[in-house]
This record gives sequence, structure tokens and C-alpha cells, in this order.
Amino acid sequence: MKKFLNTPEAFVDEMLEGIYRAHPQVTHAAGDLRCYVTANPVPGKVGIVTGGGSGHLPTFLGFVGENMLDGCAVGGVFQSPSSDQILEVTKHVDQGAGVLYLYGNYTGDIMNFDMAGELAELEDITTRTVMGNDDVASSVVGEEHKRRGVAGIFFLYKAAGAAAAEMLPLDEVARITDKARARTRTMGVALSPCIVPEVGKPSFTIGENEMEIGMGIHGEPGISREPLKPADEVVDVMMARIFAETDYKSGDEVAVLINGLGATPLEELYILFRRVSILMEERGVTIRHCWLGEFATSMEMAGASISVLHLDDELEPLLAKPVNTPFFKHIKV
Amino acid sequence: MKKFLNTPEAFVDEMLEGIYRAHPQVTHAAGDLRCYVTANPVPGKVGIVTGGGSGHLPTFLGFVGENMLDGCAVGGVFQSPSSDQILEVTKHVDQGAGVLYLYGNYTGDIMNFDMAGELAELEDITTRTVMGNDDVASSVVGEEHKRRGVAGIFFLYKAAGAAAAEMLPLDEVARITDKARARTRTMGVALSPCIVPEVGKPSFTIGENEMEIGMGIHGEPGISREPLKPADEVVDVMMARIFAETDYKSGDEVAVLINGLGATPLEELYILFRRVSILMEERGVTIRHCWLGEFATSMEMAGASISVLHLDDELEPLLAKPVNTPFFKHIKV
Amino acid sequence: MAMTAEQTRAFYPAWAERFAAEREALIALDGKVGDSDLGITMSKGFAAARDAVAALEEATIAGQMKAAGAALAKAAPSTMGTLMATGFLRGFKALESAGQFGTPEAATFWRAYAEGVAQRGKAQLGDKTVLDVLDPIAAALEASGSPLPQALDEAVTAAAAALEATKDMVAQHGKAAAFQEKSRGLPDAGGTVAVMLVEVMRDVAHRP
Amino acid sequence: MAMTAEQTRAFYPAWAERFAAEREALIALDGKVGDSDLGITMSKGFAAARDAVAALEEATIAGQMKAAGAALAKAAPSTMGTLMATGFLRGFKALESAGQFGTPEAATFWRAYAEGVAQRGKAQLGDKTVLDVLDPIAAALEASGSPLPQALDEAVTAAAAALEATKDMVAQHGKAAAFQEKSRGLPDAGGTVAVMLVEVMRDVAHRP
Ligand SMILES: Nc1ncnc2c1ncn2[C@@H]1O[C@H](COP(=O)(O)OP(=O)(O)O)[C@@H](O)[C@H]1O
Ligand SMILES: Nc1ncnc2c1ncn2[C@@H]1O[C@H](COP(=O)(O)OP(=O)(O)O)[C@@H](O)[C@H]1O
Ligand SMILES: [Mg+2]
Ligand SMILES: [Mg+2]
Ligand SMILES: [Mg+2]
Ligand SMILES: [Mg+2]
Repeated sequence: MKKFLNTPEAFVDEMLEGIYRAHPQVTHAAGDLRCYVTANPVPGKVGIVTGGGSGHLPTFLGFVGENMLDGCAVGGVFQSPSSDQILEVTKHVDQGAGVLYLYGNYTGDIMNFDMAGELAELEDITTRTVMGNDDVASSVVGEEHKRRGVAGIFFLYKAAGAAAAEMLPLDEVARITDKARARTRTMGVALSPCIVPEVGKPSFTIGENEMEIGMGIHGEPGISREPLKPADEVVDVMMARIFAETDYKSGDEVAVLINGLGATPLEELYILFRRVSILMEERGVTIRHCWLGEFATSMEMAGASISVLHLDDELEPLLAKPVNTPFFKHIKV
Repeated sequence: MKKFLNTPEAFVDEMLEGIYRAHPQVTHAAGDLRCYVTANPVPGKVGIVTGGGSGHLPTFLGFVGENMLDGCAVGGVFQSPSSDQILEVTKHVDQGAGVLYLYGNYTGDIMNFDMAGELAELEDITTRTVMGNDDVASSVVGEEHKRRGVAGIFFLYKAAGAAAAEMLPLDEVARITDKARARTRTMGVALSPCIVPEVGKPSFTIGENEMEIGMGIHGEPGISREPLKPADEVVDVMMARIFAETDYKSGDEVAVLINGLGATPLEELYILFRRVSILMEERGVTIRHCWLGEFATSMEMAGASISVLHLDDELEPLLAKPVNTPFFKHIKV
Repeated sequence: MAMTAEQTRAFYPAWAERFAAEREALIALDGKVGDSDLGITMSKGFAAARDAVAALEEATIAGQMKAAGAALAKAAPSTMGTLMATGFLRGFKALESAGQFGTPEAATFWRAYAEGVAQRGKAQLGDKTVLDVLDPIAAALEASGSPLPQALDEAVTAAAAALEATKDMVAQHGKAAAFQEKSRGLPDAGGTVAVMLVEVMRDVAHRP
Repeated sequence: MAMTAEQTRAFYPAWAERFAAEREALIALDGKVGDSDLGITMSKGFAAARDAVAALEEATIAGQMKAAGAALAKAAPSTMGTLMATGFLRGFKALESAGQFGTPEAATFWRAYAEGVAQRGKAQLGDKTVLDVLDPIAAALEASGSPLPQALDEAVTAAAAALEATKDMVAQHGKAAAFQEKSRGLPDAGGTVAVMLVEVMRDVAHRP
């Protein structure tokens, strides 16, 4: 295991110490490093709280900041935070307008967020929940509620954050976020495993010339393991799954996210995007917004995912809204 | 070689096609994809032109944009661009105020930039040159002119871009940039090699538990190869080299860049930063600006570098100036 | 013969004592088709619940449940920790206005507990989880015409039988689910915890 | 006996022809302690130089050099391509006002060429580079009292001897430097190109 760390046990907390030392815009609540919150809450605004396991930077905490999220409960590597930590974050970010819980569809996270929501209710804080379930590979059409949340949650963060920043009420923020959720699809492909520090060895093995289409960001099995193909063919296979269950029409607009899983260079992400852009062009679909880079990683896993949000007139301006977090900045061009 | 690409030969140009499809803020000159220029030149401003081999994204072209660079000549992977390409970029970005050439200290690049400068002179364009030579590991004190340019060039880009944006004349921009150069130091450490697409196999080998301190971003030999140590110890070794040849005093301010070489997760960069921050604190030195992430990569190489710029009253406000490029954004906190 | 708020306080140190005593046994049990954390999380969680309830100046029966649930959630964010926390918090809500703890209140408590767990864990009866023991406990109390101590005797009997019945089931949730058929023949670890919970409640209710 | 601008035009197709003919030989030579690109870059570069000069409507002697240098830089961004481009551009500058090309102008051209290469490549005499042949060419022309064709005969003799002398040197620059002692005994590849350059110039100057 070749990692810059001191001890596997200190991995998450020392990372957090580094983050707090680097970025005065964020701080922690309740004396717990893992209760990560904005230092600049906006009075009267709906709070957006996320959370989940560590090892996915900038997901999840990286999206806490201006016009985006307000807090994040930070779990161990690939582990849920506790409901108590979620509750502390909730209490800290609540500005009287209620709190939206927005996280990925994983059992541990669900139990703890649900629990935290009940605890918050006892403290008279209203919560709503939207769970990202964008990973097309993780279940079939009709069983979307079983799908994992992966990189596409970025679009949900952006829509929710913008809606809240416009001071919409909780139910509206939840409705809009849920619409973004329903219109987001992601397909991923992994080329190599990663190592959880406390485990110390790779989570799975994969042949020197193989790729796994649809693998999850914790190494969950995908749809098929095949020989690695030329980039354009890989994109064609991935996009075929997305096109199969969406109804993009000529003239429609989408937002695209090409996400690196960790070790894959940015150069390659642009090669993938080139093909996605050509496929959209062929269909008369405009890529109104695109982002490329590392958004939801699995530490040093090699691979990439493609997320597409089908925009509409309500979502587009929200996606366009500028954002400023320590890890992600969006400025109008 | 597990990479998303179509053919090794098309790697650079398809990457560039992806970039131009994604980012309307940049375009190419002279009908050559590799002559990368801003789409929004500022009349009367000194132009800043960089260039160098591909495979280091976001270096070099990623820093072309508002308040930073104006153009970049793009070479093959780890290869210099041609003087002709540099010339075309120069002609395109010149706004009558002359052009600063700002690139890393490598023979191929020097020959071609010098050549381009002479060709530009024939076309009545004045050029000045500053070469990044921040890599402490690549030569001893007293022989700094032999040192390679690595991630620290980011600080030079920022200082030069800000100075030019303030409409200072060419000689002033060059003077300021050269001062930033003289005050920047970088130490790197590599954990794994990378693969040049057209070569198809790793550039060097390194043991499962080894690190190479001081290795260059193309795999040039470093200072020593040792067993991988705990992160704090690695930082202590790296920073000792930087402290040994600088004179930071209590009350001084620095900018710090923790750069990932490609495969190293952001989590680990924050663990490294934590220790750098502690060491600076112990010396009474304030980290006025810090950036963490991938700035100068070697594709999928694992490893990291630490760059420090010793600020002064002139450089600090320039480093603080907001920047907006497709690959890098800096907003005042 | 219903218990007062003063008397129900005694549940919490008794649970803490029991789970401390069962720590190694539960580790071993969870280790067979799980990750061996159950003994650790239950002993830690119920010790925290005991302390939280002990720290309350004055508290209703429901108030004690609320404090215990919150403490469990905080101290043990594992699957069973979160499920047990949920159970207590649902008990709190269901009994918010209860002034005593007799057989009807016990039935209400266990039913709310079981429903909370089912909802939180999205588990069905027969999935080989703690729910397969909690539900029969609630049902026994709902059906009972006896005063609390005797009603709890009946609940314990039902719980033990229900736990025995989990041996024939195949785990559908959590880490044990990965073992599938290998889980057959073993009692469910979470169900074992439920039996202990109701046994301790019975013992305390029988105290003179 | 000095050449006119009309006559010096003939250098460029002659160089292109020679490097096309030597393509494989230069590939093989560079392959011994380099990356085998020299034959490719020189043939491509001088073909481009030929085309650039041919495209000029009317051009001074220096103007031809400028066009050739620019074309070389564009077509061959390798080490030798860039160095040769530099040489021609330096020749252009040094002869900007020259109306003819006789022995003094040839001396000026090769001196400027050698100095440009030395400066661009930061090479010293003895480093086993093209400079070790360019400098003796310039020196021979500077020392010569003969008319151009005969002076170039003397320069070719000096160049051949100088190339022979590079065999005893150890490469300090470029890819060959990595081979160090293994480069001893071989003539420098870039120096071989310089000999061809001056041989072609001599041949053209001897034309009736
Ligand atoms: N989804 C679920 N719903 C209800 N009970 C569950 C669920 N998943 C697991 N359990 C119960 O939890 C017990 C294991 O608890 P625990 O060891 O805390 O789980 P883990 O170690 O997987 O977090 C199982 O024996 C089962 O009774
Ligand atoms: N720094 C230098 N200065 C002068 N000449 C050089 C230098 N480096 C290499 N050369 C010359 O270039 C020749 C090799 O040219 P070329 O094959 O184009 O180099 P490369 O393949 O390394 O780019 C050498 O034989 C030598 O004469
Ligand atoms: Mg990475
Ligand atoms: Mg990377
Ligand atoms: Mg367990
Ligand atoms: Mg060569």
C-alpha cells in the first residue's frame, strides 16, 4: 500500500485537520472534526446537509460552500457517519427554514440519515430527504430505487444549493432536487482497484487488459468485465446504456460530468468527453454545461464515469449559478 | 497500459479536441490544434505565452485564461512544441505590448522558445523570457540555473498573469515574474511511474515499498530512493531541503502548493499539507495562500510535490488576484 | 402491578450489565457470518444508554427511552446500534404520554420498537433479522391478559422460540447476507440480542 | 567569382536532394547512439526549406536564408532541426545587406551559423556536436585567400578532418550523452550533417 499517511487509523482525521488548516471557509461543529460545516451560514436559508464515507474527495465535503451545501457528516473510509454526527451537523446548519438531506443511496447512510432526521424532529428541525441513485449499472429500469448514488450527485448538489440560495422553501428545494435526481444518469468503468487504508490490500483484482463496466465506487460488481477497448468504443458502450433509458430529443439541453475515479489522468477524460460531445451532436442535443475532473473518486482507483443531467427550463439556470467552495468553483463564463 | 485512448498517435490531438469542445473560452491559432490561445485577448496587455510537453494537465495549457496566461504551445507527450508553433501562438496573443515567454527549464523547450523569440523579433514582436527552475532536487545551490521547472511554475503564472492584467509594461512583468521565480522552491517525491502512450511501458521501475525523493516529472532521477516512510516524516525530509536554502523568518508570509502527480488521492495531499502547516507554524511563518490538488501531473504517476513561494509586499497582492481559466479558478475568499 | 417511571429506570443498568457480560459471546456469534462487532457495539451502546438515563434529573418513562435511544445512536453507529436506537426512540414516541409501564404499555413499546426496526432496516419477517424476534415479542404482549411480569414471561418464551426459528432462515440483510446458505442452522445474531433485551426487562419487572 | 542571389537559390534544391539521398544513412547513424530520427528530420526539413525558397518571388541572398530557416523550424522541431534553423536565421541576420556571396560572405555565414548553434545548444567545442564541424568550416573560410569555389574546397577538407576528430570525443549533449563512453569511436551524427551541408555548397559553387 503506497500512500502518504501516518497511520491508517488517523487517515480521516488528519485529512480533516489538513482541510481545516487550509480553508477558513469551513469549520467543524460539536467539537467533532467529522461534523464539517460552512463557517458562513446564510440566515433563513434552507440548509443542505450531505454525508457519507471518506475516500471520495472532493465528494462529499468538498461541495460545502457558497451556493452549494452547508454541512457534511464525514464517515470513515467507505463507512457511514453516525446519526449523531449527522444530527450535530443538522443542528448547526439549520437556520429555521429546515434542512434537506442529500446523499447517496447506500444502506448504512440511509439508516443513519433517517435516524438523524428523527432525532432532528425531536429538536423541532424539519428535514426532507433526497437520495442520489444515478448509477444506471446498479439496477434495471423499474428498480431505480435500488440504484447506487455515484458522481451524478454533483448535479443534485448544484441544483439544491442554487435553489436554497434563492431562498426557496424546503419543500420547493426538495422538489427541484428530486427532479434533478430523476433526470440524472451515470455510467462508470473501472480499470484498477483501490486500497482502504485500514484494510491495506486491494478491494478486488482485475486483469492487466480488462475493464469493468458499471463497477461501483467502492468496487461493487458491475455489468460486465471485458478487454479494454479504444476510448470511443468504451464511451459508445456506456452512452448506449444512458441513451436507452432517456428521451433526449433534438434541441434538448444536457449537463455532462466526466469524472475521474482517482488515478486516471485529465488528458484521458477529455478524450472521453470528445466522444460524448460527438454523440450528443449527432442527436442534436446541446451540452449546455460540462465539467471534467475528479468529482467523486475512489482514492487511487483508475477509471471514469459519465453523468448526464437532462436539463429543463427550471434546472438550467440553477445549474448555471456560480458556486464557491474550497474544492469547487464555478464562475459564469 | 491501461488508458482511455484511441491510438497513442492521436492522444494529444484528441485531448485537445475534447478541450476545445468543452471550453469556448479557448481556441487555437493558425489552424493548428496545438497552438492554444485565449478566445478573449485583452487589447494593449502584455501577452504571456507558455508551452511544453503534454501529459502534465492542467499544466501547461490549463492556465490560459482571465488574469493568467494568453497562450500555450502544446508539444507531444513530454516533448517540446516546435518554435513555429510557439511563434504562431506569440503572433496571435501579441497585443502590441510584447510577450513574456514563461516555461520550464528544459533543453528542448529552451531551444524552441529561443528560436521562436528570434522569429518573433523578425516580425517586430518584443519577447522576454523567464524559465521556471524551482526543483530543488535537480541541482545544488549555486547551480540553480541547471534546475528543472516543476509545479512551482504555477506561482510564476499567477504573478505574471496578475502583473500583466494590471497593464504593467513587459519589462516590469518580466521583472516581477523573475522575482517570483527566484523566491519559489519545490521538492517532489514519486511513488510509481507513468506510461507515455507512444512508448507503452513504464518509464522506470520502483519497489513496492520505495519512494524516490526528488524525482522529476518525467521520471528524471532524484536525490535518493528509500523505503516509504510515514507522511509526516516524508514532509519533514522534503521541507528540510527547502528550509535549508531559504530564509523564512517569523512573521514572513508564504504561498504553498501541494501538487498531486496524478494517481495520489486528494485525501493524502491534505495529510501532507497538515504537516507543512505545522512546520510553518513552528517557524512563525504564515501560509497566506495555499492550493492543493493536481497542478502539474505526470499522467498516472503516484506522488506529490510541495512548492513554497516566499511572498513579499509586491507579490502577495498579485498572488491574491482572482483568476478564471477552464481548468483553474481563484476567487477571493 | 404496572411499573412507575422510577422503576423503569432500573432497566438501563440491567441491560448494560447483561450486554457487558455477553460481550464475548456476541462477538463470537457475529463472527460466524459477520464482522464480530456485535459484542463491542452492544456493550458500548448500552453502557452509554445507562449513563444517559442515569444523568437525567427527573424523567418520564418515555424520556428515559429517548435518552437511551440518542445515546445508542451516538455510541454505536453500526447496523444493530442504529436499529436499537431507532427502537427506543420509537418507544419514546409511542409512550410519550404514558404515566406507567404495564402490559399494554409494554406491548405498545415492543410493537413500536419492531416497527421502527422494520422500517429503518427495510426488513421483512423471515429475512432472518432481529425483527423475527421483535415481532413475536410484541405479538405475545398484545395477546396477553396477564400483568406485566407474567406477560413478559410469555414474551420471553415467544422470543426464545422465535430465535430458534431463525435457524431455518437464510440471511437477506447486512454482512450475513453474503454468506447466504452458510447462515442456515445458526441463530440470527441480532435476534439473540432481542432475546436478551426482553429477558432483562422480564427480570427487572419481577423484582419485588 | 562571387555568387549572385539568383545563383545561391540553387543551394536549396541541392541540399534537399542530398538529404533525401542520405535519409537512410543518417537514420542508421543516429540509431547507434540516438533515436534514429535524424534522417527523417533532415530530409523533411530541407525539403521544406527548398519549397519555401522556391516560393519566393524575388529574394536577396539573406532573404533565402530567412525563408529556409523558418521552414526548417516549422518542419523539423527536433534538436538538429532547430539548430539548423537557427544557423540559417543567423546567416540571414549577418548577411542582411549582402549583395553577393563570395568567400568573405561565406565565412560570415558559417561563423554566424556556428555561433547560433553554439548559443542555441549551449554547446562548447569538444562536446561532440555539430559545432565541432561548423567551427572548423568557418575558420577555414576566414583564413582562406581563395575565391569561393576553392575556399569551399578547403572548408570541406577541414570539415572532413573535424568530423574524423569527433570520433575521439564523448557526447555531452542530447540523447547520445546518455551513452557516454559508448559514443567514443563513432563520428557525431550532427557533424556528419554539417559535412554534407558544406559539400553541397561547394558542389553548387563549382557549377559553371
Ligand atoms: N436491514 C436490516 N434490517 C433489520 N435488521 C438487520 C438488517 N441488517 C442487519 N440486521 C440485523 O443486524 C444484525 C447484525 O448487526 P451488526 O453486527 O451490527 O451488523 P453490521 O456488522 O453488518 O453493521 C443481524 O444479525 C440482523 O439481525
Ligand atoms: N545541445 C546541443 N548543442 C549542439 N548540438 C547538439 C546539442 N545536442 C545535440 N546536438 C547535435 O544534435 C545531434 C543529434 O540530433 P537529433 O537526432 O536531432 O537529436 P534528438 O534526436 O536528440 O532530438 C547530435 O549528433 C549533435 O551533433
Ligand atoms: Mg487523483
Ligand atoms: Mg489524477
Ligand atoms: Mg456485525
Ligand atoms: Mg535523434
